[in-house]
Amino acid sequence: MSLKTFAGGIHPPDNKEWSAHKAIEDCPLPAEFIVPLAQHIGAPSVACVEVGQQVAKGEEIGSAKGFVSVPVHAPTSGEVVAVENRPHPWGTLLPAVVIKPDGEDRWSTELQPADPSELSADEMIEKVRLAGVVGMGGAAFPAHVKMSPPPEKKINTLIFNGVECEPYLTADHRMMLEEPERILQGAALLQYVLGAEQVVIGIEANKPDAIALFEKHCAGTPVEVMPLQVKYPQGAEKQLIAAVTGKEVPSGGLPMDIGVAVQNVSTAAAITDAVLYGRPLIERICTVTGPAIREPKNLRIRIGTPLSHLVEVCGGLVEEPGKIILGGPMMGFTQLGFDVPTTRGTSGLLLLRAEDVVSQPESPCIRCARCVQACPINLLPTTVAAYARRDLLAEATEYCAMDCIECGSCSYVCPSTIPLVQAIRYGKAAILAKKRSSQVS
Amino acid sequence: MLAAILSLGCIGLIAAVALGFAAKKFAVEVDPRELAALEVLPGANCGACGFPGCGGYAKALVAGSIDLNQCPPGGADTVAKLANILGVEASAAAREIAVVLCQGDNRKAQVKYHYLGLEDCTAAQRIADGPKVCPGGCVGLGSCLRACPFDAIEMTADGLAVISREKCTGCRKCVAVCPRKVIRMTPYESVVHVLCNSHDKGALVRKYCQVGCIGCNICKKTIPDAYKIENFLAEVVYEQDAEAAEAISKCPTKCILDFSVAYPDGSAQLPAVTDKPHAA
Amino acid sequence: MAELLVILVSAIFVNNFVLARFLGICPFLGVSKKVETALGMGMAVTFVMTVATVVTWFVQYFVLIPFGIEYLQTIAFILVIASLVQLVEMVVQKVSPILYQSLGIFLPLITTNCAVLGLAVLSIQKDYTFLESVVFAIGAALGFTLALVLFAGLRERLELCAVPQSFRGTAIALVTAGLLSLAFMGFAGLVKG
Amino acid sequence: MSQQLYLSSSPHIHSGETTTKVMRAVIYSLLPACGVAVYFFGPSALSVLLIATLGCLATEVVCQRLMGQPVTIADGSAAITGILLALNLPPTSPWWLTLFGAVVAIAIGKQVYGGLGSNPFNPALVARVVLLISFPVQMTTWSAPALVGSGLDLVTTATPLGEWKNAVMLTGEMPTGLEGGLPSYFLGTMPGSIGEVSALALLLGAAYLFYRRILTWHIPTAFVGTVILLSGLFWLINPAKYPSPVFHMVTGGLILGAFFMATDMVTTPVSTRGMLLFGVGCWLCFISAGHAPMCFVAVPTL
Repeated sequence: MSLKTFAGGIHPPDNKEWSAHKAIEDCPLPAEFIVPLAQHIGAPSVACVEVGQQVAKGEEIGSAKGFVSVPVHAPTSGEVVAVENRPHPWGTLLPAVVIKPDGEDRWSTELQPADPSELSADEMIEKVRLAGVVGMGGAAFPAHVKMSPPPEKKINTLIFNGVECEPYLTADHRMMLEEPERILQGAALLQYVLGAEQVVIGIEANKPDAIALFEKHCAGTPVEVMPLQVKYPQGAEKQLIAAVTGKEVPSGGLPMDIGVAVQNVSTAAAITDAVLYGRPLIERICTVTGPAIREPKNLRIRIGTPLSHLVEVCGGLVEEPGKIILGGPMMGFTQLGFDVPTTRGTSGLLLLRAEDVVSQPESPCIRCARCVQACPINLLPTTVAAYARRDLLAEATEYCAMDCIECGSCSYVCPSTIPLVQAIRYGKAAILAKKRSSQVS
Repeated sequence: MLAAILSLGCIGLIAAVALGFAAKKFAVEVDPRELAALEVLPGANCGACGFPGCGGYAKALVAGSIDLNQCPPGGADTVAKLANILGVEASAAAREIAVVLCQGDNRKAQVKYHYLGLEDCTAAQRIADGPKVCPGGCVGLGSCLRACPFDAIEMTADGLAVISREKCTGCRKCVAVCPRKVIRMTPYESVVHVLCNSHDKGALVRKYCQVGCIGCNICKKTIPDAYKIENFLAEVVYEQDAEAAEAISKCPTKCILDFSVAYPDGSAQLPAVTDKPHAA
Repeated sequence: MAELLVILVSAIFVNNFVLARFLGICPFLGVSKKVETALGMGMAVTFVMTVATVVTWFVQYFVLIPFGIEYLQTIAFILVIASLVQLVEMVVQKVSPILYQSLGIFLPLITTNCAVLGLAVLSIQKDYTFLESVVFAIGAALGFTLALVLFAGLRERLELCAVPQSFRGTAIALVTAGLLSLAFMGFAGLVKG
Repeated sequence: MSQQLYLSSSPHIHSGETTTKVMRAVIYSLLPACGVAVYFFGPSALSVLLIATLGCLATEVVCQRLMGQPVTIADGSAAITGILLALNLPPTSPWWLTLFGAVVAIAIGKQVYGGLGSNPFNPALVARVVLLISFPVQMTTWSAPALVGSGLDLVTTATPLGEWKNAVMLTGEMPTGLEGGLPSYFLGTMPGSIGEVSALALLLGAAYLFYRRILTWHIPTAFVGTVILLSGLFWLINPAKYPSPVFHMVTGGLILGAFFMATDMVTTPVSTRGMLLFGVGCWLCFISAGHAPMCFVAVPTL
């Protein structure tokens, strides 16, 4: 049987055997939570608590600013000990609320369960927004924005992303195995809100247990389970759409332009919590893995748990890590240290040893065209990168630099180890900056 | 013979009449500045500017879509004349050159991580604010060097950009490209500079850099006119820096330097470039 | 018909004006930095070459030969071509500013270009009929355009290459032009004659 | 943290493929052809191979030293140029011709442009063209292969393609029996340049490159496809005058050209569309040049 997939892409070793068989464990509370106020794409939220204030679990501690923004909530009950700049996964110091847990883990009394049959679609979207639900695959785009497309854009197909194509990560996989009901309830809610006719859950063929389980659960429901060929970056929105529907999102367009919406399976679960129980997004599943950690695990963590605590829970380090990566190895961010907290988008903590770090010097491009074959969106990465590096922004734009999804496939295959994605990313930032400055003047 | 003269004369006459007629009949208003600019340009139509000929370049100049310095054959003279014609600020002002206000190379300034990837300061700056602890100092990946059209910038072995006083033409390309804004335009006559760009408090600066300004005020106390201190960072007041050099020996972190004596890389001042053939 | 085809193909490839006859090197090196401008230049040259050939053919057979003054050919041709191009330029500038934008700016550059003059002289030398002359002119111009665009493409790529300092610019352009010319010599076997 | 961490932009893992590995694979793929050539042409072919390869390596070292750049002969690209150049030469090439070709290939074809990755033309083909134009006699003196140790000297002869061309020019008819030699030509008794001798050996090497995913189907398919299509057309029209596509396939260095010369990574387009177009374009150069194509005019903008 030939499974569906998209054009281009790569096959990195998936390394999921480190943690795929480990059941989800609840991570104990750390001594201190650092909850960053910027955890999503869009305007960061603003602290609405003061130092010394007692907060309950789930209470709002940062309020949203603008439409593409969501509030931030206390991960447990305790005292606010500081509102200050702290190291953030993005690499800089950014405002965060620091909470010292009181150990009671007491829920806020304001959070009430609701009966979905009595809620309108708009009320559900509002609940999702208030709960601070964001895309949990990594991009952390506010979910309520995706749930409220403009009326002229009709969503026909709703796709749930159970692909988890990043090597090493198994968080979504474990969630699908252990909490299928939560995911499917969320799927039903989303289908109701968007009015989609077709609902598909895309799962890569390297998770046969999850596929079997969902096929069992979805029998007799409108939800279709679609096994997909194993290939990176199938979990990227546009690639998943191409794999499932065969349709291509136009350059510069959004999935809704072709009547498709995509949500991660963990996001669906978070939506269930938000709508049915009124619970905000304060915890998620996170894979702690890599050759430098003693005991790889899938943990249910609270948002704001410092990385040092995760390392401790997983039995400590085998040796000093060479690289600390939040997220997967293809698109994750390297960290300066373990004092950084987890955020809503943290799907994994990957610790590589110094010997695992790719440190080959760059050599000249030999135009072997591997990057072109690997590129899932059919760009000429070597050309775009070359233009970007020389600040030839007009040429880079002409070669569709702005369409790059930064999946890293090109850099992965490049025999000359040219930092192609980084160069394109640099070019994209420069193009945006130029556009902005020309709009101002 | 006569036939030759006559027939060639006739052809010439016809051509002349036709051209003359066309010149009247099909006259098109041309910006006088464009004609003047064309007049000044060398007229070699060499295409070095990227336009098909001097006419195209002149047109672009008047439209303001291109810099004045795109004509290598014309040289500095042409640029001056063009500036005159186009009413752009003539570079009659005092000569300014760019200076990297930092001495914190990889040995003197603390590095917080090993950077791997694109050799570019802006790209590195995007990863945890650059590999050095100091938020203001030279990133050291040579973006300015690559931006410099005059080969005036060198990177020292320890990763610090140093700009040659003689080769710098003051084009400001490096200033534009530096993500740290550590490159500053200074009067050519001023040779004494405070080579630090960190506004952090003294104690913090001491932690991450051996040669950073700690804002101790000693230089200002020594020569009050020549220095000013803002936000824990001393700066030379270039308008009145005649005696600035006297404070050099007093500076506890040795972050004031006299470029007429030595360069930040430790080399003696490079000899003036008179012995090298200069590309005119 | 086959005759004309041979003339056309040989003018484009075998006796390419730039790469085999080495005529019109000035615009070849000057206007080959970008493919777009190269194409514009190519179009301008195509136009001028065709028109110039037509006019000089008439001048040759209806003026120079009847009066027995063929020895004045060069002067007469230069005169005619130069004024013709000037005339066309003026007309185009007035009548169609858009066309002038894309084509006109190249015209002054080739008023007295050796490729244009060479073409006119060659087609007389070869005793071409009027139709043959025109085909020859079009072929030569297409060949010129082909060489120019190819070369511009190569130079665009060279922009992205780490060419050693001392070879940058004209030096490497000339080396490349030489190699391209060698490549075109390979076409010599394509058409006999 | 006792040791310093590495920070970088994503991705943080790599396929492990390196330029050197790619180049080495290309060298391996050329070995069968070299072996067969040495087997049939004897020591003269071996010496051409050695001189060309060593000449290229030496030139690369000298150039890079002169320009004050790090010497990178270990990446194998200069060796490939040398081997490809040798495969394009007649086995009887005098040593000075080969050496001159090697110097031209590396110095003018490659280093002047900034070394590996920057050259717009395939260096081996640059050298070939320069040699062909400078020394036409030496470059077109072909000899029939003779088994090593058979005691026979190499005999000067015409290539099958040349034979056909001459015959057609003289009589307008294809010489009879020309196609009879095809099976043995395929295996390795083709008179011609060192690399042309055995289509089979070349195909073996190409198969290895396909397996390593260094070669993609685009350029060879477009190139060979165009040749088959057009020669087939002529053959159908007049089989008496034009040889069958198989003849073209086996003789005349089409395999060498399509699989090894035209596919030189550095000088070919990177996009699929560009590659297909390039392959078709190669055909033009192929028919004009007669044998091993001079298709080194890259279509650069695609």
